[in-house]
Amino acid sequence: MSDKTMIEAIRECLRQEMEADSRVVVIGEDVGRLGGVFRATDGLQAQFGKNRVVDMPLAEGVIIGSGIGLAMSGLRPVIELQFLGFGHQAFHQLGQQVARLRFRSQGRHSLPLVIRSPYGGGVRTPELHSDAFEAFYTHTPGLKVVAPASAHDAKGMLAEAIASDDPVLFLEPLKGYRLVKDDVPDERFRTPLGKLRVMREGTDVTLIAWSAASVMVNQAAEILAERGISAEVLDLRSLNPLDVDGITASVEKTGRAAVIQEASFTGGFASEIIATVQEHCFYNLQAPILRITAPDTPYPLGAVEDLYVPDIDRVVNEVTALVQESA
Amino acid sequence: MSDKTMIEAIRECLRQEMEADSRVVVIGEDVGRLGGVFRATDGLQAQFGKNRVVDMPLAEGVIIGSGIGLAMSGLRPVIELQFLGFGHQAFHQLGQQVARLRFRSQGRHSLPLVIRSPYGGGVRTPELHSDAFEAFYTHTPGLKVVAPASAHDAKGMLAEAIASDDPVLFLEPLKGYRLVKDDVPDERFRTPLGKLRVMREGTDVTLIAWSAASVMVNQAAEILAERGISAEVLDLRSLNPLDVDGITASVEKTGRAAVIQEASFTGGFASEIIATVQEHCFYNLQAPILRITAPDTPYPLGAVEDLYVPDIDRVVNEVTALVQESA
Amino acid sequence: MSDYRFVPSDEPVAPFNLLAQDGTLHGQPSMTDAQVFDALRYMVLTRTFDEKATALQRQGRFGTFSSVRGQEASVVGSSFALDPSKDWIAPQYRELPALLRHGYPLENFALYFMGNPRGGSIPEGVNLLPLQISLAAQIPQATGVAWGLKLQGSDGVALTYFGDGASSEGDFHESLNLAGVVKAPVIFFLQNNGWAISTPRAIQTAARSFAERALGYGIDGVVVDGNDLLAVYEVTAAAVAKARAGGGATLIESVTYRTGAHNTADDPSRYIDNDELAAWVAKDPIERVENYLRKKGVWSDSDAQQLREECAQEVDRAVTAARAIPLPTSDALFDHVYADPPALIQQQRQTWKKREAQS
Amino acid sequence: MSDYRFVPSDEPVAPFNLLAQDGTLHGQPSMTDAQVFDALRYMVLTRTFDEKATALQRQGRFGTFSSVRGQEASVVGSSFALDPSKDWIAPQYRELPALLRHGYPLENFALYFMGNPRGGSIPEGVNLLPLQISLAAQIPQATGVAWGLKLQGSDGVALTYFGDGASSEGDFHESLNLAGVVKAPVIFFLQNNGWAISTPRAIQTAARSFAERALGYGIDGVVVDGNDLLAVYEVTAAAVAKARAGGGATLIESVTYRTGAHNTADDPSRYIDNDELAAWVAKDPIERVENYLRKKGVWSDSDAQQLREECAQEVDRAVTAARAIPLPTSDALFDHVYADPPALIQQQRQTWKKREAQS
Ligand SMILES: Cc1ncc(C[n+]2csc(CCOP(=O)(O)OP(=O)(O)O)c2C)c(N)n1
Ligand SMILES: Cc1ncc(C[n+]2csc(CCOP(=O)(O)OP(=O)(O)O)c2C)c(N)n1
Ligand SMILES: [Mg+2]
Ligand SMILES: [Mg+2]
Repeated sequence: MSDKTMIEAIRECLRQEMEADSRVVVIGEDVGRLGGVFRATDGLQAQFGKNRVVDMPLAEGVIIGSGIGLAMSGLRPVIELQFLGFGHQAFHQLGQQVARLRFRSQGRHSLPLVIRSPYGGGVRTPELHSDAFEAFYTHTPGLKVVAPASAHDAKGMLAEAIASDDPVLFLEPLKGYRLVKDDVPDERFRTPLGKLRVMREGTDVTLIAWSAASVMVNQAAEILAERGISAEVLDLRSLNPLDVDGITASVEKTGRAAVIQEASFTGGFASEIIATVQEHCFYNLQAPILRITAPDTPYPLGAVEDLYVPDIDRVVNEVTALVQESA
Repeated sequence: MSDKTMIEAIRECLRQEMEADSRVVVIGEDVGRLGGVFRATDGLQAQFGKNRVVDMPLAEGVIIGSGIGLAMSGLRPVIELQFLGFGHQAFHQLGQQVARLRFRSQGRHSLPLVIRSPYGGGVRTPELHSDAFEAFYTHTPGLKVVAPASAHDAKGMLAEAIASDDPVLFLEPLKGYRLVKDDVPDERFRTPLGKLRVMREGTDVTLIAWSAASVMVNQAAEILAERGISAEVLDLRSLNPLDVDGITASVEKTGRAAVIQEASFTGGFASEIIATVQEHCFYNLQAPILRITAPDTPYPLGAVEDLYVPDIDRVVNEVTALVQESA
Repeated sequence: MSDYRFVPSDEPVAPFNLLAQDGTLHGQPSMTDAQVFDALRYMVLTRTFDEKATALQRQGRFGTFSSVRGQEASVVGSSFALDPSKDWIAPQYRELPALLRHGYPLENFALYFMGNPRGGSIPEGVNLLPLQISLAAQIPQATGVAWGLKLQGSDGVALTYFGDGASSEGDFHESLNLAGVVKAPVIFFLQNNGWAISTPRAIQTAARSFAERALGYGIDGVVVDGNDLLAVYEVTAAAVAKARAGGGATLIESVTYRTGAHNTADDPSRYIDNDELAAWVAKDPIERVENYLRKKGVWSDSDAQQLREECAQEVDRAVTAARAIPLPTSDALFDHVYADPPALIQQQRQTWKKREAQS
Repeated sequence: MSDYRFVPSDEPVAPFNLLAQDGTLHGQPSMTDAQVFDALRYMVLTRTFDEKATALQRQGRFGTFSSVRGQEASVVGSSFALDPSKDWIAPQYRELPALLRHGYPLENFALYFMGNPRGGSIPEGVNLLPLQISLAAQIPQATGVAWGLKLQGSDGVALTYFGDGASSEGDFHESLNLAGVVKAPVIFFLQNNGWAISTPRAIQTAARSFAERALGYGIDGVVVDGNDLLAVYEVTAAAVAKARAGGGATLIESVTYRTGAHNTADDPSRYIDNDELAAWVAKDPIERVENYLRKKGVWSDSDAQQLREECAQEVDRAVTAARAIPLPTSDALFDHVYADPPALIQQQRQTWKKREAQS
């Protein structure tokens, strides 16, 4: 065990999994010599060579599409998408091919494929680099979607994703790459997909988030506690499979829920969580489920992004109002 | 006024709008000589020539992308996407360019662009032709999304979309092209976006749907009425802008709601409606909002699609259970 | 290979050809007579299937599908250059005989177009990608398969089929470019059959030939007479040999013609030029092979007759077998979506089962 | 045009050049001295801006941005071939001088990279698309603009800039192909600056030249020395004239080099070859133009000095003006998203305003 930043945990996982299984290959834009624009693959090409860590031509469609082919041929590719926004360029490969190959071939072709991608805002990246686009992928049957918030989970869940015979979209909070730091085993381990993580126990309200928002919400819960509101914080970590039981158990206990997402309001994954919670916990709910999100506008340039992405203040204020109004 | 099928109403609208405004041009795959695979543009090339009705090379990205350019140059393009599933190939143009051009240019470039596309299942089309993918586009700020269920609305709302300076994704229920037939004015008219249509009034439960599902749900309501359940049927028609007030008013009256969509369960537009209804009508609801959808699997081949897409029986049975259990 | 390689020139390229329509030979083919007999069998078999399935479709007893009519030499000649035990095929949707030769059962093909998901099932060991409906999407995948085989030390190659229409998609470009960079052993087999539904070749591109595009990716390009079984085989076999030897990718443009409708739902009379069609019908690829064999004195009317009878029987058997398979249940919606299905999907499966049992 | 057109050949193509580094002329340029002075001003102005903004960025007073350093001749030479009153530019993100010449204020550019959405504002009448971050996405749009101008009877053209990296995206292919089919008056100006972040040209494609790809779309292709202002202008002006006259599209490959970092967040020492870099620094495009003017006897040290002082002042003015603009409020999130905003978005605007007022 030792304290590691999220990016260190990811890099260590990649190195160890590549050491353990020679079928694991890494492909993407600038992943080789440069080690990735966030250095997630730093040192891997030097260690494993140019055939296992491959700088690709700049074309997301064929990066994903050839990754499918590599997997069919017997390898276990881990693809780095430089930013999740550029998944749009590969959307046909992701949504119709990656997610459906097993079904379309009736089980002939497994797809042990991981697509890692930094995502989310808060670090003043250029246009189209910061949007939290997870909802496109959680509405894509056949594709698993994971979005850890801690370095520990990043390592354990990435290892699990690499071991999986289903394709996994692995979302990394780029804001957390260097800011998030926690205790992570030095040796290989796996964290199963489909179980949420209770970041903090509480009795008045359940706060549900994932990825960078979990970290922020947990800080908000601290302040809420000072105000006398006991919030339970759930870090979903895995969006598909989703831990419906874990969510239900918490909301049944607290009777109130708020879902916090970075994405724009309409049609985000928060809507899905709300639809699920109202279905399972209808008779326990003391108030409407609260939705804290960005507005229905495109992710803006850096100088105003703090007005766009939900922050601690908003969570504290809106959750306080929720609890007080339904007390 | 005369009875027209949906495809006739669409064709008539296109012809009349092209006659009225020489800036309106139609581009797409097979829209010219063939008149479109569903004949929506039949006769238009003969009438308006090859410069206004253009058969395009087979590439959805540049069909949408060049449409953006045509609009910037001063035209008002109406694009036919042969099937909505092939919007995936153009997803980067749709999600990042079409939807954001006005914002990114801070108002310099309007985008009077309509993208028409048949969508939805039930007619035994090949793989990847039938999925109801509206939720990708309702989660795309800047893009309006319309999904009429009647021939009347198809004509009126398409005219409105063509007149709009915002880009509009215009979804046409391919199942309804020839099956749906209703009274449509022969002259030009416009139906504003953002108001739902009450297909049937009722008091026990509100059934919410759009596109082909509205027609099916309305038939189910007939049967429910025979069983003594009075269902109000809302055809949303316009998904963005969404008529939140219209939905709220109905659910406040009935106290129960079911949302019916063709798309797979997790993260569909139904989830958004449920999140919205529980927010606005929490204290009126007598039961959890019901979600009737396809399962979380890819749209299957034709021989089993009837098991996949929600049908009248399912709606009748599940809504009956909802009403009886919460009576 | 160098004989056929697209060499930059200001002259349009004439397709490589070995066999005239009347069966006269212009060069030295490497296909043996045994191979030609075998190939002819696949050509006639699928022509028979196309006719039968089209008839059934008209009676509502079969789904919409796209026949290979007119393109049999193109598809069969190319697939015969592959070794099914180690080479891969990534098809579009119009290449039935190639699938059959590679090991995909005719029965599955019929089942697939009867709308049964089980029809998509590819037997273990058959190195085939699913039929591709989303045009061009298989091209990057084929490139990846080929590259992966090379990375793992196999000398297998991948061949992908796609149409003149599909070649306009971005996936085409991205794939050929990657193949050039990583020297993937992949054959890009472009069937220029004149049409993409109603869109003629001239609207698809202003290029003189599709094969010229190879230059822009640093790979080889060839144009071949797609109605000439021997020429198609020759060119493809050379591309395969080059790829196996580490020489990288080839773009083959097979110039042929779709003499049927786009699919059974299409009405080509709305757009097709009858003279052009007639000219191509006169270049029928099956007739050409039979003319060749007759000229050689190894083919008679009764051989032809017998072959057709055998094919009719085989088609009947497959269609009958497919039709005998019971309609799938709701399990077919859930099977094979995930290797390890999420709990929610497992619950949905149970719900669907229960509902099915009740109705 | 025919002098520069890419003629298929087995020889690699040498970039078209007019000016040696020492200022010696190899041919007959059509740029007048007045134009060259004006062009030089844009080159020095943006070099000055790049240096100033990079310094500010290091102090945390400016955002991440990509400088045009080393590519000034390529960008300025090409943009000078356009008539801003009727021609359009669809930029990538590294073409500041072209934007300025076309009428986009330097202040807006500074504002944009300070993260203010207002910086994206394009003045009415300026025929410019927004900066493009999603690589290659502007190429289809430029094709559409050009085609639309033609359909409406204008003789305006569109020119789009993009990098060697961006050229690998499918959008490149689809656009050039469409341009060939509809004969759109568009100039595809590919800046081959050797790199896409850390990815060298050799990994981007195995093609000998990017310009060769033009053949596969039935359009013209040219390779030009991108560090030669006169040659770039010459070739682009010829392409523009051809397009105006109805001759369709041209792909211009401008061979140049990014002598700075990819952007202010990048550390090229991790991947760049120092000798290669030094060789290109020695081909500095600004020096080359000044050498030319000196040789002609129309440029002195004091002219050079004065130009730099004027540019420094202009940059200071623009940056000061941009910095003086107050931070935007939450309205900046909502303005210009829709021409006719849905009720829900209008409500959100009010909510955001109220929240802002309270904090
Ligand atoms: C991405 C995509 N766009 C559109 C379609 C609809 N479509 C099906 S077949 C076809 C024409 C294909 O032409 P081509 O690639 O030449 O193949 P051919 O049918 O001639 O064999 C079209 C447009 C599709 N299946 N996929
Ligand atoms: C579609 C897309 N993929 C990836 C990126 C990330 N990215 C930004 S710049 C860049 C390199 C671009 O290289 P090139 O097109 O040659 O332009 P240059 O920076 O050299 O001017 C990359 C990969 C992006 N912005 N857009
Ligand atoms: Mg074709
Ligand atoms: Mg570059």
